[in-house]
Amino acid sequence: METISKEKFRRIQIDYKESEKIARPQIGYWQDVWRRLKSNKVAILSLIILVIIVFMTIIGPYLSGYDFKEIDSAKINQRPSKENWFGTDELGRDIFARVWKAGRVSMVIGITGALISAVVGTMYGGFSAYFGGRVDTIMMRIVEILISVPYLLVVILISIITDSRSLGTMMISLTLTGWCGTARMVRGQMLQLKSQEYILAAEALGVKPLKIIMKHLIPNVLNVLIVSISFDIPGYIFSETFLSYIGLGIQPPNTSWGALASAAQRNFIFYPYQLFFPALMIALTMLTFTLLGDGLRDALDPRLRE
Amino acid sequence: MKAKKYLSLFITLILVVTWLAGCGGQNGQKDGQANQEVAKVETGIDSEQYFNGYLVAEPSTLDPSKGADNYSNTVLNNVLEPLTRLEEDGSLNNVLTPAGAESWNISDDGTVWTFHLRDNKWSDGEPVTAHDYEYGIKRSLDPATGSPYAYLLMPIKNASDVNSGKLPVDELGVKAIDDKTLEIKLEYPTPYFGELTYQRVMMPQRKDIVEKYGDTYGTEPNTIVYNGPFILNEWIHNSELKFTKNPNYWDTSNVKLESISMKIIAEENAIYNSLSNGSIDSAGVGSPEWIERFSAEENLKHIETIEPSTYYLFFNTNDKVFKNANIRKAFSLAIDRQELSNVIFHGINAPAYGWVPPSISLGNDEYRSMVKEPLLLLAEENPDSKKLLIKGLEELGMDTDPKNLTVKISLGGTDQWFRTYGEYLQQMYNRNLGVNITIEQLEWPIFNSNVMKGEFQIGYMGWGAEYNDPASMLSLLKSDSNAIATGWKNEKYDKLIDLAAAEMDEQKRLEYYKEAEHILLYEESVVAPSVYPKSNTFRYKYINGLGVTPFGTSGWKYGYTQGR
Amino acid sequence: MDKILEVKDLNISFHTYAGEVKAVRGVSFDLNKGESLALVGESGCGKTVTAKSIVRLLKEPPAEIKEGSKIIFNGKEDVVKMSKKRLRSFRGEDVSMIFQDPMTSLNPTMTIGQQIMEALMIHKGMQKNEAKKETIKLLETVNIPNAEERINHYPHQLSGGMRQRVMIAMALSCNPKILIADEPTTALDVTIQAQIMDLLGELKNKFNTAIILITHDLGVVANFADKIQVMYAGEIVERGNREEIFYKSMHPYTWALLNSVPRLDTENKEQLYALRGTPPDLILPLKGCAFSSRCEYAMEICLERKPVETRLSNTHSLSCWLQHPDAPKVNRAEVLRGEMNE
Amino acid sequence: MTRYIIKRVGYMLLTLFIIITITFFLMHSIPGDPLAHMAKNLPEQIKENYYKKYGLDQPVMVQYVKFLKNLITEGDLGQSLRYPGRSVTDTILEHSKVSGRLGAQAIIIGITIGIILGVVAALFRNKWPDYLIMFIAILGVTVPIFIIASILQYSFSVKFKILPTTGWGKVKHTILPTIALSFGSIATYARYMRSNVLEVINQDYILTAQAKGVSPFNIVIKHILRNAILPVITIIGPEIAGIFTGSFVIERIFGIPGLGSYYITSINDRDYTMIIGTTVFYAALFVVAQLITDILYGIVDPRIRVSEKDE
Amino acid sequence: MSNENLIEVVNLKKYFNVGKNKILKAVDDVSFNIKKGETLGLVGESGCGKTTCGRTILGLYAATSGHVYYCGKDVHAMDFNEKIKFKKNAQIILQDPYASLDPRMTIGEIIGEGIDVHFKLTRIERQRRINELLDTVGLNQEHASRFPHELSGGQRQRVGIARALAVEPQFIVCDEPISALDVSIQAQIVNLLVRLQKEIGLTYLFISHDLSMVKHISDRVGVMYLGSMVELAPSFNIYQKPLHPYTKALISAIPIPDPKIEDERKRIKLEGEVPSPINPPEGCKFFKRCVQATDKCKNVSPQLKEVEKNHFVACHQC
Repeated sequence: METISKEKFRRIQIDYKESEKIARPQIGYWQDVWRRLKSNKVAILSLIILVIIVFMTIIGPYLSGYDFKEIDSAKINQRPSKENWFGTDELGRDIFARVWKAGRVSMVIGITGALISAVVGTMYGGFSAYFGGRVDTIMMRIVEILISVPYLLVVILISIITDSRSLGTMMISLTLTGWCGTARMVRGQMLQLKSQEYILAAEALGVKPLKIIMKHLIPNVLNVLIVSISFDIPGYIFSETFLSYIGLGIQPPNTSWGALASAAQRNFIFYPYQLFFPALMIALTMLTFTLLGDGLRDALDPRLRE
Repeated sequence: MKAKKYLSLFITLILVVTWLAGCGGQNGQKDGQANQEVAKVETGIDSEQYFNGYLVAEPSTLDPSKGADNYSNTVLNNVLEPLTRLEEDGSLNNVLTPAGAESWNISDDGTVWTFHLRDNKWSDGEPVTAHDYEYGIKRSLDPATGSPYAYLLMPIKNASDVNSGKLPVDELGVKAIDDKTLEIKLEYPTPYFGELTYQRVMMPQRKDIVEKYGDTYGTEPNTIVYNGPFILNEWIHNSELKFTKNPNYWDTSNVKLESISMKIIAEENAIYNSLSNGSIDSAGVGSPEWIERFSAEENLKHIETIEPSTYYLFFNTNDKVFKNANIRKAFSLAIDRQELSNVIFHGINAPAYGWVPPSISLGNDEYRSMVKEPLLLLAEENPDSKKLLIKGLEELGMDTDPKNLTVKISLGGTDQWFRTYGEYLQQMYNRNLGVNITIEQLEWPIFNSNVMKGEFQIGYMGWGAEYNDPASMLSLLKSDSNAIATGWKNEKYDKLIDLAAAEMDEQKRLEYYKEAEHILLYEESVVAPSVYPKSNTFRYKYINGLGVTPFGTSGWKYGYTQGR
Repeated sequence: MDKILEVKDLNISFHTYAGEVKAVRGVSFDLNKGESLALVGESGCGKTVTAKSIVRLLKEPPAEIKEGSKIIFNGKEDVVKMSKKRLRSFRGEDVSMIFQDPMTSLNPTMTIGQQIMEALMIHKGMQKNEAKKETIKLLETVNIPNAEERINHYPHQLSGGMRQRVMIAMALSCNPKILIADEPTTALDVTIQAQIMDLLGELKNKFNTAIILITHDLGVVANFADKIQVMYAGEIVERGNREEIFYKSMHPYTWALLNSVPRLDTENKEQLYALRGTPPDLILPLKGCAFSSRCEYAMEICLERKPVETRLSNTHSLSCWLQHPDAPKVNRAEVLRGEMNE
Repeated sequence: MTRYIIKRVGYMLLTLFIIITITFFLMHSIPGDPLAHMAKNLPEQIKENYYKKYGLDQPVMVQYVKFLKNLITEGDLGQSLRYPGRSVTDTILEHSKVSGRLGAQAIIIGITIGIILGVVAALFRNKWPDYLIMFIAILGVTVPIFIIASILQYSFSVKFKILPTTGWGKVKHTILPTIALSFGSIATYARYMRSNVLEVINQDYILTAQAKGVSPFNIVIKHILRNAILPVITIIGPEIAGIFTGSFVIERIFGIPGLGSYYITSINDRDYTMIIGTTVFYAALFVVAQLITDILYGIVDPRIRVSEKDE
Repeated sequence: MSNENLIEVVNLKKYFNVGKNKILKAVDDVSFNIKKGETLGLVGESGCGKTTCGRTILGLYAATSGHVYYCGKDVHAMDFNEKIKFKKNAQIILQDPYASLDPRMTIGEIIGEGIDVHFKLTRIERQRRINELLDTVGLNQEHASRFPHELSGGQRQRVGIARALAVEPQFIVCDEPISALDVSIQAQIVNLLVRLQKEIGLTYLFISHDLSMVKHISDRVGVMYLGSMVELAPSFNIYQKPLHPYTKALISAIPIPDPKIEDERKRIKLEGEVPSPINPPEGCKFFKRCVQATDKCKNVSPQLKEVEKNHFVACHQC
């Protein structure tokens, strides 16, 4: 054994609190989510593509120099060219301008639809879960009935009853039963949370119910909510596409990707590019939202935190 | 397919198209003429005779008294034998030809028609008698049947009272004198009554069968008996109907096709694809791209026919804006009909500057060849439609800046075609008049209901002529006709139409009609015709003997294939 | 005695976003046939990681068994270098493992019979009927009544204690030479805990199976383990046989473990000998003794240099600077009498 | 269990009753009637006779009571107005078979392929097979079904002429529509399965199985699959209902006599009886599917099965 | 410890309805009292109703019948304001240090929550109070901005204690506060609780399945079995002179970290396991596992009776 100075064997006073210190850098919840999301290349790529698409729906319609609704009988069904980057449609309109303009409607439908579902669903589901008992039973039975009504019937009836095909009515008919899924999910999640001990602790402290919902329950369903929103957005875009196909889409001159695609579907053998671009946008948006949603789910999953 | 779809929505579904084939020659003189044509080519036909066709939708029912759709009409024409048929002659004129009836007489006052039936048998072997025809007609008019088509039979004596239940059915002016003679008394002389004799509501029906099957009569192949050229063997609802030749049919020797299959295909691309790969033998085509493609196919023949119809915008003359004629004129003139025809109808349909479509004749000449289209004149005089609009707005004391005017156009269809059409109208009016247009795409029943209630500004429709006379189009706008709900009333116009109806001199009638159309379009612009539709049919060349005119009722009776 | 297992210089790291966590650092030990070894320490001290690495059940990555680590089985095979195929027969046949939570470690959708039979059919090549008979026998061995009926039950139909018995039966099904029990009683009530520990003891004698028992409670191993190793922060800080650890232990951490459980047999309402602070985060580079930040007897040297292992007997050794001749002496007896308070 | 089912059936009937009531009154409150498809404004007398024949002349409440009575006493949903003489009940039964077969085929294919893909993707998590499978799977749901169907039809029946364009009756008729319809299911199941497998893989009992020396293949087959498939059952119910309603597009494109086309056209035609009939059918289907799912889940999952028995 | 009763539990029953005709008798007619400054330990195996009992005493569960008096006031008959006040005075420390802290809140927010409910403090005062509490439980101020997942189990449990202390209660139900912790950490927490009791004069109801810990910390110990109190005695008596067969078995099962003693000890082996508390049998609930059981035990439910001074037991044989 080598010699060590005796000095070194003097007892020292240990500050136990030192050992309580947390060595790892402080990292907030959202910071951590972002960090994990960042490490997911697919999700980040999706996010970038999405940002580009959203950006293009804002500025795209002005880039080609054509108005999206300008008819030109001299330039009907032209292939993509220097003049018209994505070609022209059966009325000689510039598809490039139309695709981005349509994207606005689709995006607005997707995003507001998902947000409405999220808000209504959270409120409904949260209310139902928190109060439980008979209230819960009745509220959930209502949801069950709403879910059982064929979705198409609801959409068609609403569009007939409201006698309008504006963006607003469309949102109503799409979301009328669309929030039910979210409500069920939020309820399930909240029921789980409700039995968590920290809720019990808050109750024991005398925290008021509303505050418990706002401070404990909602923040803790936020992660599943974000994931559900990211899956709902493409869902609504897709629903709108289907409505456009059966002729219940958005009212002209407004157009959507679904409307463009179903218009082009009839002649896709002759003018594949007319179908290609809107279909590509639908697919790309759905794909990126889904992948981003997957990434978010992984990033938000507390079990994967390590 | 736009035009076709359009047609199917409006014309085919709507009306029984009664197509008066010229004048005179209605007493069976041309009997057998069509058959001669068949005889000529009879040698060398294919040993296997079958035909694959399609229907755009499921036939509603084969009960002749019920149902009101063109698809079941098509089927009924081929499985039941009406008193007469409308057959094509060599020059593609439609001729009223004896069918179930061998011949018929009309009383001098024109109110009694007596039909002499030929020997024919039902598919179950029973002879066809005049009682079957009598029963069919009476059943159609029986209020308990609730037949929507019964209105066609109103010229028959007591029909209205019977239908409203005021008189018993037995009081109807239809009577089987004996097994072979059917006498029909009319309320008043009706020159076009012959055209009713091949309608479904006058087809023969077997009382025992009807009573046996009750409500299910005609809903399945085995709940009805047949006496036409073909028998419906199999009916896979909403998918396919299969027919075979009826051996009991009186003219069975002239029927070549042994079997027929009618697929139900709603999707237009599916129809084109089916024609392309030969799974159907004939198809109506509306898409210019497909027309081009099929025209290049060597084994397809192209049949283009002019429809006796007009597509038009119509104004609500009770509307605060469209009560002004100048504004209506402006909105009519602002339509660039040539462009519309090119862009929306891809040059398939002709631009329409008149109300009466070509193919409608007065006497022996086409009306349109004699009367210049009024809108051409209006357009010449008013090169700038916007001025008319401003003038009109001034007259109404409204803001004269078109930019501040917003007008709603209602369309009675929600599909993609209407969408494109709406978008086009929107842009076109905006460009030509500077006004704002909102498009309201409504489901047909709602559109119909709104229009009838006068809740619209501009509507869009098509109308097929019911018979070959300008009156069939012009009488629609009479004050007492509710056919086109413009709310427009014009005494002078009404008077002209009435005068024309009573006038035997063709030249004078022409003048009346000309003036009426002038009032309608030039002076008042109540309606704004846009195009005259045409139809394009492609058929494999081995298909022969099928009628080509849209309204002939010979069906598949004379069809055969050669060189399939 | 035959060495059934030799662990040599085992180093295991986990790769996390924040960096490399050196969970096990230079652990070496031997296990003889039929011997029972207890690995004792706080959560996160690396005892479970060590155990799992012996069966190679760590997820690699994020885990990594470092170069130079050796786990020699039966004197010849290095588990670290085993082929996947050999590993499969090794698991179950040679070594088996039971886990802390018997609820989650049984497949909820298979009957317990199926789950035990599975191992028998894989390793012993038994036919179904044979395996079934054997299974019933095994269940009887672990004192499960109505074994014949029980084999058709699903895990959730059993109580916690029963489940753990099933796990033990499963682990013993192929007469493994080593059984690793990772906190087998932590999730159970005391009365059940006693039953399970008794059972393990019985079986050890009956089958001559070497057992590695992992626990954080020294009390549990008092009448069970032949050898005890105390782990702290990824290292073994003291090892010895039962008597040496309970009566002659010299490491302050071992003292803490021994003293933190109140004795039932004495009336005292004094303070327990409590460890303060928390174990170090193994992501950080460690200087000196890992325990120094919580050690009441810490000296300057403890903060600077890692203590070397001192052998007190053939079986007893520890790593602590207090063993250094220059270090102030600490009276063990006094400490354990509970006089060393806050 | 029996009591549970009886209770559920009770709820189910209540749900259906509410849906019938709402649909009935909503349908009658919107503009248009079954004669609206005749553009011609028919004479009053004709309309009256027609309404009388089909009982439409009576107050909606009376019609409603009559409808309910017929439904309850005879299971009779009335006579179609668009297809006179045809019983709505029979029509639904006849055509739902077609939709049902198509749906069943699509679901079976969707489940089979979806599950296989999902498992493979999960086992190769974050490696190229995972990315590839998920890309394909998601692509399946991202392209609208009418586009997929059109492309399939054009390629296989026009270009290569190996399959019929439209029609129904033989196996060959079902191939293209089944493929088109199953795209969505494949994607749904693949994604769902993937996340289930990932969850199961982390369970302790998989560790136990590994410790037992079970081969990776057997771990997947015996331990992972069953536990991962279990939750899939819960989405089959809604999926069945979804595929039934969603098949409308496919039915239209491939000329298939399913129920979907009746459903859509009946609304346009104001075929009241058919609308309510199909709505009730779809709602019942959904509710029954849900019930069966729950019962099935109870049967397949031993945890639920026994706790039910215990009760 | 004074002689004044802080808590009086009288014939408390808490039943849960778990499906048709099935009643889970979690707490079945339990009576006891806790004196001011006293620690009453409650032991029993999982499912014996000790946790439910604690929570019902705090009014977190509504009682099926019976009364809980806090300073003479019936907890279950309080109006809203009284209840809030009661909640300030009676707190709970929960078992699971992972589930009992909201993962989305920082430690500071968690501790501050109770302060916000019952005190009106300025931000600075509030912060100071939080720091004070952190210090009391041996944590750093730096921890206030951390999230629960960043803390170790022992640290989290101390946060749980700080949260309870934040409202300055008199009475704390410690609901298995150490069960989920390593033994070495358990001592840390127990010492902290003992210290706090000495410093602040708290009254505890200490619930645990670990008899040795309960005995260590408590003045008196109650043993529960299937919802009933089977024995209640001063803590040393419980070990020295356990009367109830169940208590005896329980004590014999506790491992003693001394090989010699362990080797010599004879365990009382209990047959079977704790039966389900759903629809429990008539008579003595321990009947089926008891070696001394008689017919009387089968039919008549034994009442808690005082066999010695302050030593209560519910057994026909004692």
